[in-house]
Amino acid sequence: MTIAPREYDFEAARRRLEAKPKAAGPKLVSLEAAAALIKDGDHVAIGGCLYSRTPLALVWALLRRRPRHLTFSRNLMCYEGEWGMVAGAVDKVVTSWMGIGLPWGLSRIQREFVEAGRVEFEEWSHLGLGLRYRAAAMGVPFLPSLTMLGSGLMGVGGSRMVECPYTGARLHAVPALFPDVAIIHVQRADRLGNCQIDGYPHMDGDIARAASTVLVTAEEIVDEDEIRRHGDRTVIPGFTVDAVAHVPYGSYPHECYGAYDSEPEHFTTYVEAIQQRGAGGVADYLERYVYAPGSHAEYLALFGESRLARAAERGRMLTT
Amino acid sequence: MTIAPREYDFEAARRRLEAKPKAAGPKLVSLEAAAALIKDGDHVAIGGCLYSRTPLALVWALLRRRPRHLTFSRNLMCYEGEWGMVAGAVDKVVTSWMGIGLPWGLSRIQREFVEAGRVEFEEWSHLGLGLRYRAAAMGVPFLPSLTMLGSGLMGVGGSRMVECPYTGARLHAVPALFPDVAIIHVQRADRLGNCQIDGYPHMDGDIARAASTVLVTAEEIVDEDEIRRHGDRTVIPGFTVDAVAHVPYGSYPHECYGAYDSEPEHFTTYVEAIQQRGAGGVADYLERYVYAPGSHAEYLALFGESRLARAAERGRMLTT
Amino acid sequence: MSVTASELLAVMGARELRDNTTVFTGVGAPMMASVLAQRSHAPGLTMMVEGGVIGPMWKPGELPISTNEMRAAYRAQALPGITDAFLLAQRGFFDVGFIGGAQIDRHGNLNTSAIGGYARPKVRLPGSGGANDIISLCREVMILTVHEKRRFTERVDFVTSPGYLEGGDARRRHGLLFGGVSRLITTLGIFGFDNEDHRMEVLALHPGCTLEQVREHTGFEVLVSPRLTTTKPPTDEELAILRMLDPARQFIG
Amino acid sequence: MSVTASELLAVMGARELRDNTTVFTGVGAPMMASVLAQRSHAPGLTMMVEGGVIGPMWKPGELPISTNEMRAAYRAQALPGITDAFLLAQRGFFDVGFIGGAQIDRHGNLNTSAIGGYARPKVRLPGSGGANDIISLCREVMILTVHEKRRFTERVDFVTSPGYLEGGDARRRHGLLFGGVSRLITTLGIFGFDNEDHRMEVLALHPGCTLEQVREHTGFEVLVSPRLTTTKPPTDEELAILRMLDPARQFIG
Repeated sequence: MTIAPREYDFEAARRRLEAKPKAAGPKLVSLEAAAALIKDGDHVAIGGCLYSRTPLALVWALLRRRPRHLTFSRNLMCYEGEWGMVAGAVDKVVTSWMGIGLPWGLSRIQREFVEAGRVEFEEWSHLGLGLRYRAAAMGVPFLPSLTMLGSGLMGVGGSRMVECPYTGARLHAVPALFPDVAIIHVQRADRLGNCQIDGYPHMDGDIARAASTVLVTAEEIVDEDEIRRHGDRTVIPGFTVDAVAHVPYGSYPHECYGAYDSEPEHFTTYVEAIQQRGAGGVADYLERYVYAPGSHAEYLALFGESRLARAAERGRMLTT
Repeated sequence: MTIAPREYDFEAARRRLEAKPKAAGPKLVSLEAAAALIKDGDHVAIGGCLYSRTPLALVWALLRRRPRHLTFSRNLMCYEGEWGMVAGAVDKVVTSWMGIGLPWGLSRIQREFVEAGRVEFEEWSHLGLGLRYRAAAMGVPFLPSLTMLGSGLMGVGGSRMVECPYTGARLHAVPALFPDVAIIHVQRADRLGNCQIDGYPHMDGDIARAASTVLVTAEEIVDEDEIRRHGDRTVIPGFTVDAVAHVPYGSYPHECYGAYDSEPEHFTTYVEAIQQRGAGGVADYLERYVYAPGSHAEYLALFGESRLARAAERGRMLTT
Repeated sequence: MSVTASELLAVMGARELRDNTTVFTGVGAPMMASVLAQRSHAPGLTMMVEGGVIGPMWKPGELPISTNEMRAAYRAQALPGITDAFLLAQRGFFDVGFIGGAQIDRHGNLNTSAIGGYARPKVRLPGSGGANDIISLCREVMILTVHEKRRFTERVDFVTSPGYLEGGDARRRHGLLFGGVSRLITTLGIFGFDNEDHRMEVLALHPGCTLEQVREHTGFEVLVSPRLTTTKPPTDEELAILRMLDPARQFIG
Repeated sequence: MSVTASELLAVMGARELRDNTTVFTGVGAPMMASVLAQRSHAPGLTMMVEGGVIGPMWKPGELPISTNEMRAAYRAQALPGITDAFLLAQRGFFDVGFIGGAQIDRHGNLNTSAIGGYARPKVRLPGSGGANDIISLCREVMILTVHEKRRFTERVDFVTSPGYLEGGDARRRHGLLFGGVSRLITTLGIFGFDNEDHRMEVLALHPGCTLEQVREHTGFEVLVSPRLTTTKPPTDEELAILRMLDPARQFIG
């Protein structure tokens, strides 16, 4: 029974949103300035899904600030969740699944931290968590659904039932989740914060509407006119967004649809270090990839230009 | 208190859907064959909004079959609602607003039929009706909302309240609306029924998911490969669709985003006839435009090629 | 320059909109007011139009008649669809909802459904459209209307769109947790609602308009603000912008 | 040709899929089975992948590892997003849900959450992902898994994804109005569930597999269908398609 009333208090969440200015003005900031808007104790909803369009640059910039007592929520949590745990930044993880993928086996970090009770782990079904964000995006405290019924998952967060006043059917009342912050990476944004996403949108449109503060990185900052030429491609309206940073390869080495492929071999190296040294493998990785580089460009340089170019080439090939 | 239990019975609606084959096979039929799938007594949800992307060709083909006891529902009902009433096809109208637009004044036909009790008129707010379709699209019997509360509209359809099991807040439980048939006009479809919509999607994605039977007309039938090249533009997945007909100018003289503009002068002529002859003006119009032409091409010929071409030119100009 | 009623409403409405805010605007006069504000003192104003159109930049000479047409969507920043547009309002993204005239009562309730009984009305009106949603869901709501006695009535025949309902805290009792009508802008003046019972109160008169005219054209007793002021007449700049936007005077009369 | 366990599962799974239907397929073996079916006897099969991918045509040699990547979306007909993909399942658009292995019990309940107590488990597993949703919302559900005694247990430690729960009409009592597990396809045979108590029942054995092996590798008593049959071995055509799709044998072992 772990859902916090703050997560579904739609009235308070709306008051927070009402208090924010919604200027149609420029929101371009540096990656570091965007990450600085996240405060200790925040619930951070992470965009993308698994190793697709993960806002890794924002996670990178966030962890460098040595934050504390965060909650990370995500539909399928990839190794950014492990980073948060090992870095001592994350007290609670909300997700439907954690790992990288079948070839990489169970997440040893998840096992270590959950089995020892060092992190609170709140599990929902994939749709269950999606509906939590959706309810918040719609500004309501719950949504009725047929999912999770009868399963052990109903007891994990403290799910309740609701009776349909027309049919008498009893459904799962999936509680809203209003995160403090949503972090999102997209292919294209303009200075006003309008975001366009190519390929699968994952749950990014919903978390942008659900969160009190929305931080975006974009592969490309385009002219407002280009957004307006194809307004029907805009997934996240500018007035929902607080800060936009221009970060090419902002998901790398995770994939960004149409822009670059993921790097499964890098994942394997990462997992091998964990198999050898446990959490120490992650700590070493963080030291090398997160804390040591002076900028995101230096972080990318650790991979090398030709590797980035090959990932981009595969990305194009897989979408044409 | 007029909502029919059949409209929100999500279990029965799902059983109807389960009983339908969902082949990834060709669904191309003639306009007439598509319209023939609508049965007397059906609830027909009409796509588009007001005079935008109205499936007028499908309405045309439907009325030529002299149907009876239909319900028409639509977010904003344009004169296709008047046609249904005067043609004796429609017993009930479900909408948030009826007319053409401010310059054309009140709908005299709506007044005549509603004031005399000759048609059942069920009014919802715009979002209220949108959420009815959305609930059905999601496969649930209701959705909670803050709209319509306290207003006289709560009593019109027989709206009920629902209490949030987490916050205790009392919200409007907007009842689902599962139509028997959805009729929709789109810019592009393939033979499998995948539909892509340019510009505003209105509520078409939802009514396609909500209805038991989905009939589509498309300006253009494109190769499956073209749909697959931009799968992120598909608004209506093929397996939700029962029949697709290729009907260029399928909304005309209503507009189709990017393809052609509406014809306000034609609306004025139509309304002037009603001002002069009441329902007789509509009856004459139906005779001339709906019953007399032998085909949809003959219907279009009544407007003339150069007028169609000018509407297309304006449509391009307004979207570039 | 002589000023039409529509021009007066557009100008007075526009002035109530603040820069760097969001407005969910209904069809007709509110649209003119919003686009005027955007082109004058409020370049950072984002318009939402009911057809699911966010942040358009309308083309002068091609203003929309309906909220659901290409002219309304011209150079839009986003086109999320109708239901999702209103859900943004339910979430709280709109500072102001802006809707047009109708039958209105002392508590700002609007009737656009039926004159006489609802079931078998004397005059059936078009219906709510999005007005009920805008008035229920936006942070504050402003109403723009011609000031005529037949429109201003003690109690509306039917509450299509809830103002303050029976007054006092009735909105909250009915579950309307947010918003409320803040301003009524008519051809005679600017009106608000007192903080307790939420009764209509005249705050300002337009130049040349009098309290007598207000009383004459209103079917109930209007409170008068102790700080009653007079509005400034439309400026040449404001009128020039309106006329540039609508050279054929299709909307400004 | 010798046949790997993964190939056997893919072939036996594929054969259970009918042409002109829709399948919501989980990651791993179900994906291989679905794409094999699509390339063999079921060209009219539409796949839905959890990442919000409808009707892709995967590229041989570029099969996806996850449900949320470009390889999974290759030449998709539609990409509606994750939540909307599952909502299509809730609405009833998927004839079959197809998910992979886990700890499973006699009533087809699955555990992918935790071995030992849930709060402080002995082994924390990855979690539900979409498995709970697929098993709750699809019209019928098929499960593909390696047949090992540690997986087949009397009662799962935790019900991540509900099969028939306590059996009988328990699904309906818990509000699961639709669906249920119809088939379990393992490396030993094909299993169903009896109509009353919904207990696991062996319907067919794969060539060379015996009831003794089933009993030995199952931690509870399995019913035996009175019409027990033997499946046909994978054909050369089936294996050739699998090997064409996965020339590096990344998925077929």
